[in-house]
Amino acid sequence: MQFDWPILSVLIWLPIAGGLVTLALGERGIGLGRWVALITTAVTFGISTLLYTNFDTTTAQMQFVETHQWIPAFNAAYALGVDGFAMPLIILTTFVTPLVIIAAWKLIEKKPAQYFASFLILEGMMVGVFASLDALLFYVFWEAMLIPMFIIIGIWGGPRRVYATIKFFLYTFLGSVLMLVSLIYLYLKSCDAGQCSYLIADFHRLPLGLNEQILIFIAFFLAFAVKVPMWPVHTWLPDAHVEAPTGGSVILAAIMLKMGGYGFLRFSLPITPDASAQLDWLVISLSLIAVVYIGYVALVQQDMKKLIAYSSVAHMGFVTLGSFLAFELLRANGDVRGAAMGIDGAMVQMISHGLVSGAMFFCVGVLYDRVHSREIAAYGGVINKMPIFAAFAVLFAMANSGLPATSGFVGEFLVILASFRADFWYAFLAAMTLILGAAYTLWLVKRVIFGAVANENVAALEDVNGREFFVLAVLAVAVLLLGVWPAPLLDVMRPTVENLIQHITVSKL
Amino acid sequence: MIQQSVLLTIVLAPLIAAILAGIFGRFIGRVGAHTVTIGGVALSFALSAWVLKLLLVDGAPSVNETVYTWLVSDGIRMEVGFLVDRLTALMMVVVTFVSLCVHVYTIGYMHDDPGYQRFFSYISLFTFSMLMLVMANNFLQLFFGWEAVGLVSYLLIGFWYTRPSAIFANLKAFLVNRVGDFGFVLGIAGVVYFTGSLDYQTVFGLRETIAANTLEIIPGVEWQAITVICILLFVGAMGKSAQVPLHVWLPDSMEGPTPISALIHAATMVTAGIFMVARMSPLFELSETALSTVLVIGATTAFFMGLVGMVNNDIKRVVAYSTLSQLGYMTVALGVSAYSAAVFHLMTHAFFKALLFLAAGSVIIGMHHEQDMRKMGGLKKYMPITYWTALIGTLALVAVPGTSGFFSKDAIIAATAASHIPGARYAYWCVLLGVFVTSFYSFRLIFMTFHGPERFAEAGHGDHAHDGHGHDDHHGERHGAHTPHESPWVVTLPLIVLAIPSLFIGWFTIQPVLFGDYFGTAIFVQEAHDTVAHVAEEFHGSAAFSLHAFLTVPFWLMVAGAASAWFLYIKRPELPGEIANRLSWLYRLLANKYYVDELYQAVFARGSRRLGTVLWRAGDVTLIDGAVVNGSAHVVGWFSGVLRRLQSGYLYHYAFAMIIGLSALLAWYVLR
Amino acid sequence: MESMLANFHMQVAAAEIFLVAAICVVLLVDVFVSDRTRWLTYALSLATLVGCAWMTLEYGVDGRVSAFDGMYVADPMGDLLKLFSYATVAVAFLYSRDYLQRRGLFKGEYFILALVALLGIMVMVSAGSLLTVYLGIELLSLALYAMVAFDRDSGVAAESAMKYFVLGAIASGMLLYGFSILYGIAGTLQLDELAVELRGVESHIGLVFALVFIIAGVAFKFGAVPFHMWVPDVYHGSPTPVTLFIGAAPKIASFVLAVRVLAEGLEAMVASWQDMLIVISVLSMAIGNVVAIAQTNLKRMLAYSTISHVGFILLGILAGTNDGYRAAMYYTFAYVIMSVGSFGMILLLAREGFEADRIDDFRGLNRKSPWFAAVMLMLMFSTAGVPPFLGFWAKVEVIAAVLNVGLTWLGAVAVLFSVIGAFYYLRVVKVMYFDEPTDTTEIRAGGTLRAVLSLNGLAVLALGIAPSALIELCARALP
Amino acid sequence: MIPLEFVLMLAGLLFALSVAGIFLNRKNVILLLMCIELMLLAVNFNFVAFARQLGDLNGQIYVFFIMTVAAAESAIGLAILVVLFREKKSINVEELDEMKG
Repeated sequence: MQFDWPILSVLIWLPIAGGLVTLALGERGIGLGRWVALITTAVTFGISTLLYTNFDTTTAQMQFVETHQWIPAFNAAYALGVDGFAMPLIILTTFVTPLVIIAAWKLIEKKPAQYFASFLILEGMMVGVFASLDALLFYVFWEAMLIPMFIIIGIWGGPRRVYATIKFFLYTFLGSVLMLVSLIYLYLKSCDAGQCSYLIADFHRLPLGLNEQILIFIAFFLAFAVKVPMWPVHTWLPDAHVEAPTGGSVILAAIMLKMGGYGFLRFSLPITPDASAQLDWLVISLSLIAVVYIGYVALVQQDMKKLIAYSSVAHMGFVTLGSFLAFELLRANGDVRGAAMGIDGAMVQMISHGLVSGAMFFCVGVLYDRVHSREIAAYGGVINKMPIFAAFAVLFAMANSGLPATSGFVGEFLVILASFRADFWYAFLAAMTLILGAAYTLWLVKRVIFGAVANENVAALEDVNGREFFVLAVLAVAVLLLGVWPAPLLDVMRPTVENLIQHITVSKL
Repeated sequence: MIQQSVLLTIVLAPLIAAILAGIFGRFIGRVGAHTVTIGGVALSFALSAWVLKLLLVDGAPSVNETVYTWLVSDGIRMEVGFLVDRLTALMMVVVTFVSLCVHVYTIGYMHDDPGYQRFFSYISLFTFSMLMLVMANNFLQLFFGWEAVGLVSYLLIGFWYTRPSAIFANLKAFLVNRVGDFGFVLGIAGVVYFTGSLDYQTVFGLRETIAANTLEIIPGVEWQAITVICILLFVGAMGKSAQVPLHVWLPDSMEGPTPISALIHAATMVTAGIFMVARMSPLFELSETALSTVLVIGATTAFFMGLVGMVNNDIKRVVAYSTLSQLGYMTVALGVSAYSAAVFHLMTHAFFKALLFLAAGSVIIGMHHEQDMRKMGGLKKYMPITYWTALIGTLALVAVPGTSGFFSKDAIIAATAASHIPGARYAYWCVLLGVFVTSFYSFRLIFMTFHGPERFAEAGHGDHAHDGHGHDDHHGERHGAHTPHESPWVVTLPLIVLAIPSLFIGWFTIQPVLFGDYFGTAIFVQEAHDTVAHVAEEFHGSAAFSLHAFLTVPFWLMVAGAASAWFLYIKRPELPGEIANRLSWLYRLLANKYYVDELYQAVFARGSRRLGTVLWRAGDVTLIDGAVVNGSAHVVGWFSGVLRRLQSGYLYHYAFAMIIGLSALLAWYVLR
Repeated sequence: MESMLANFHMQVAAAEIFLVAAICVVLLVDVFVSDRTRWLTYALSLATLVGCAWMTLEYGVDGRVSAFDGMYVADPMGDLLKLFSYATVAVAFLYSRDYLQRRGLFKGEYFILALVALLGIMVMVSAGSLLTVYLGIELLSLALYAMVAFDRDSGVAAESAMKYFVLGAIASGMLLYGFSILYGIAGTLQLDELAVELRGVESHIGLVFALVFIIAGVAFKFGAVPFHMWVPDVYHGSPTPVTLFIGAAPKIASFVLAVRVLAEGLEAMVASWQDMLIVISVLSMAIGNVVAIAQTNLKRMLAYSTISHVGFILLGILAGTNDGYRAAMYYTFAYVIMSVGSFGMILLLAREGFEADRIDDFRGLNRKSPWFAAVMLMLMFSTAGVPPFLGFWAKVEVIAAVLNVGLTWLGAVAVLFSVIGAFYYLRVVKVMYFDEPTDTTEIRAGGTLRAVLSLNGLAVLALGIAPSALIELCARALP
Repeated sequence: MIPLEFVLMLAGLLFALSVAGIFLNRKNVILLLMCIELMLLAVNFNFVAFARQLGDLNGQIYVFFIMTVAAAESAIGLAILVVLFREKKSINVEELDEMKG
């Protein structure tokens, strides 16, 4: 289904335009600026739902495609389009951003206009990342995205924000520059192959030798592993999350991390299938380390945000694990049955984690705005003063520990089922999350939410106001809906997943 | 014919009630809350009973249908649907009936608790989850119910969330259950691996193919796939049904309000594991190894947990340990393939154990939330109804011939005797001695509570419950010496209602349930394992069965237990103390529950926290962040500090640098 | 006689000739105007630039045309470079006015010397023989020496001028030495003939000598390691408008010098000078980026960043392919635009007794003026090579060029150094946005400066989002 | 007549001398200017010799240009020197170290 108007371009540029308007209105015009921000994001979400309603679930082809000349000198095109992977992530993006705007409504004292503007511009760029069909365009959005986030963490962050934000920027920058080199390399290869192009689809078709595949794979791997983030390149995440303002943490956890997983599915696997087959042990073992190791690390965190950040790393381990099962399965059983389930699981896990971790960061934000501390020790018995909040917190905690009927369960379940096909021990280690995830999350709940009122700060707490209630309620509904009936999401991705698998199982050598 | 709408109503009525009471509790008020929830549960009880009637009397075919498709992935349909056969129907009736009783009872018990609506919404939610569990027609939904009941139990154990002990207990319960679920999920994954389906019928249809396969988990060691899967599934059951070594959560779960102990931790949830294994009988039948494992674990639980019950002084905990040991009996039954016996005992136990718990609760109310039996005694004349109902419960529990408990338990013992799989001997002795133990602690409870001198006079002053868990400060009542009083009718009515089946249900149902083909295809037993058949040979009607019992070992063991209890706690009350001193090592071992809690606390809780700290400090902070990330940054910084010193500011150095560069290039080219 | 003049094709050199004449006029005028009417000089200089531009466009060529017996060459690339130089110089004038006036430096020297330097650049751009190359270099250098020192009351200026002068003289000495040997071997000064002569010759010691000396000279003009020592001190020492000027126009000259001498004259020896340039460019990227981290003075930091960027420009040149030269040219343009902007920011913040040349002087700029903070932000990220800004595409082009000749590792090394580089640009953004302002005096800069600077910033963004315009321009100039 | 090599060697020697002079001299800026002149002279030698060798006038013309430029160069150099002296009251090379790092 195609529109006669460029829906994807609108989704990218509308928020950016809104952001510029907010900037133009300036700090004096913030009263109006807020509304501009809210309305833009809301409208953007509204439009993005059209992607779903008009999505053709029978084909793996790119849909809503737009293509324009961009840089003729090296046939880079302004090419946009979505498939079963990109579309849900785009909707996730447009869904979360308005919530961030609402959550920050009047809380930001310092330069609110710039705050909202940064998020709007960021939203546009994030949509761009998911919608680009042209590698160069993708890279531009991918890098440009860092700038607003750098600003967000740096200006509105916590005490160690400068360290955190510079670490965040350099870490990710270092990760992605080598990807640029390999993109250019691929481009030149395509020239040798006869027709120069930066289109990702053409890269998929490009024949490559094993060695160059391995080098390219490593370059991509660095870029995406840092974003996901995978152990051991995850250490930027806890700092960034802890220091970032609530909105920043939410966007970071809900969407930015997903770009890593998306990158693996869009670039690494299809462009370098043979290298992936060679090196999948690396990805898989790192993922499993992430699940177990990070699970233990999360257990001992004293800082709520840090704990959630670590749990994000652990959960994203499932994404990478699920994405790279195909080859292992091929080796183990001679067929790829289960590979699709792994990738399904990875995708669902991404969406779900986007909602759940976002929600948990919102919860921490709610407490932080009242008590101005992220230390677990500073709380206790919150439920006595904030029953409604406590209800939400427990719900999201349960989702985070993967309770059935919440979205958190679906992805983990599928990935565990799939990994059992590959190797019992994969499933075994992955399933450890049932215990560890519950342990760190519920222990957090026990220490923060339950118990008798711990101190006068807690005693002074008052329950969520309408705005916070709205944000949390919306997320809660989404989490439960996805948990009770994930079929629609799966149906959207099926052709894309099948197409991917049947592509990567064909060697490029 | 059973319509899906009926089944949906059965399931959703409690859910809707729960939502109403939970979310809109403050609007509909206390009365509103309990009206709604009781209405919901009553409705689903009525309908469940009707469904049972349809299946039994009208011989309607069992239902197996899909409600909706949860998702489809990789060609595997994961659905939500109902499988309602006689096994399910029985469970449905038991669950809804006990739940109904508990609902009514709660009105009295939670009478002045601020969390009134919340409590009702929880127990209704529990009923919903439990029904989902028993009515599932596939593993996914089974697991959903499985986890949902776990969640509710978590919420209810921690219901009085200001108590440190309570929120410790509920975390513990959830985590231990998660350990079970860990195995359970792997088991399900295995099932999917070999059958490519989650649907019971399909899986059972393909069980031969599973049996044909082997798994190589430890390289070089080939294991029967079916064995691995069954054991993994059983690990789940161990978690839910609190079998050794995953039993530790159940005694602590007594932190929850008593109605919960009755409903969840005695009658229904803890039996989910038993139900699940019975459901999976077609799989378990194919693996003798798995059955032996089940058998041994069950036997161990049955005997050794009973022993602990003998020395405990907290009235609720005694009942809790008895629950553990009874669950052990059921598990043994499963192990010897006497699934029907297990389910039968499950049913009878549901009634009399719920009864006992509610009675204990009634005592606790009467004692103004005092749980320490050493501070009770002689309550008989103050709370007669409670006394008699409790006595009935006890008789059933200790299996006095004729009572419901007798039929189920004797069947189990007989079946065990008849079994020949590895571990059967051990199991037999365990269950046999278990009878003595059971009757000892049961009568000990009765005597200490209702007979003997009235010790409540000097009760009060803070430290009642020996382990400090006991009393409920939530009610903020003064504790002290007031005379106990009989509880209101809302409390006693359920006692009476439960007492009836506790006494009689066994008498009427043993024939069909155990020896008739009540379960039909729901339960599958291989010829080789069919121990129930042996029992059936000696069975000539309930009456004969009961009479014959007087000549059997178990009966006399029971009598002995009762007698010794009487001797020690009525005749010579000072003796127990002396024995405790005499056999102090044994006493301490039992009083400390074999030190299992301490062990777990040290190894798992503290151990994993220490491991986490090490990984974090050493791995993340020091190694990755310190050495690599910041390290490289420092290196660069250091370099820049050094290199900038080359920029000395002296003209001749600059010139010199140029010359060096020039000559270096020259040398390089000329010399190569 | 006519015939002789005819094959001189003087008209292709119209711009240069006009410029010489104009310089004399300005010089004379400047002698007679008083400080009050000094704006006349300013205006005339700008007018001169416009005139040059008009001339270049009017007599622009679409092929290679040589004049003055091959001493002078005009080609599309030359025209483009010249036009760009005019623009750069003009922007430099526009930026510098306020600063000079406030410091009583608003004298003719600055403008006239700048124009002379421009003439030097133009001569180099159109140089057809080693002689004209030399003359161009000297015209440029001598003017620059003088400019650096023209603030007579500044000690550091004089010091840096002296350093610049001495080292520059050595460099041109080396260059000349190389030229002389080259002349001896090839027997000609004409670059095109040189190329022909050298095709046959296999590399021997003399040739290598010549090559090394020439490379040294070229590297010095670029300010590439290890011939970079002058750069930080000169950037630091000279008055900011001069720094701005030196940081901009001469880069075009260096680029053209490399192209004319290495690419055209010594194309036969690509293999040899490629290796040398690889060493030099890697060293430049390394030293430039690493040492810049330790700087606290913005001008000095930008000097080191220049060194690192020179490394990137050399990447393009050492590719030795037409794409490479195009990439290098594009990079040069990009770099000039960005550095002009960055120094412009310093001029914007500077006021009486306040140089605004320390990084800390930018503290909390976002509070004072969000817009110009944003401009600086764009400039910094662009210089760091982060999309969607101009600098990113420059990097893409040069990396593509080196990858294209199989030097993949070099591309990887380059981007890794650019990550190190990113750090100190981030630091500038950090002080602007994350720190609180130390002094709250408002920015007092003229309207033109604000306007042009804003345009400069926007250009960096616009050329980043739609880069093809500039890329196409280069492509047309260097097909 | 003198063979080309000799002249080239002489020139090279002069060049080396001047270079050495520049970075060995720690004292006087004037010396630097002289060394530079010397360097240019060395170059001139080369050109003249080669021109003679090749029988081509261009080289000699080149020399004339170099000489003029050299004059201009030293003029500028001296000018800068004067400014420098005004500011620092010294022409000692070692004192030109205000900027470093």
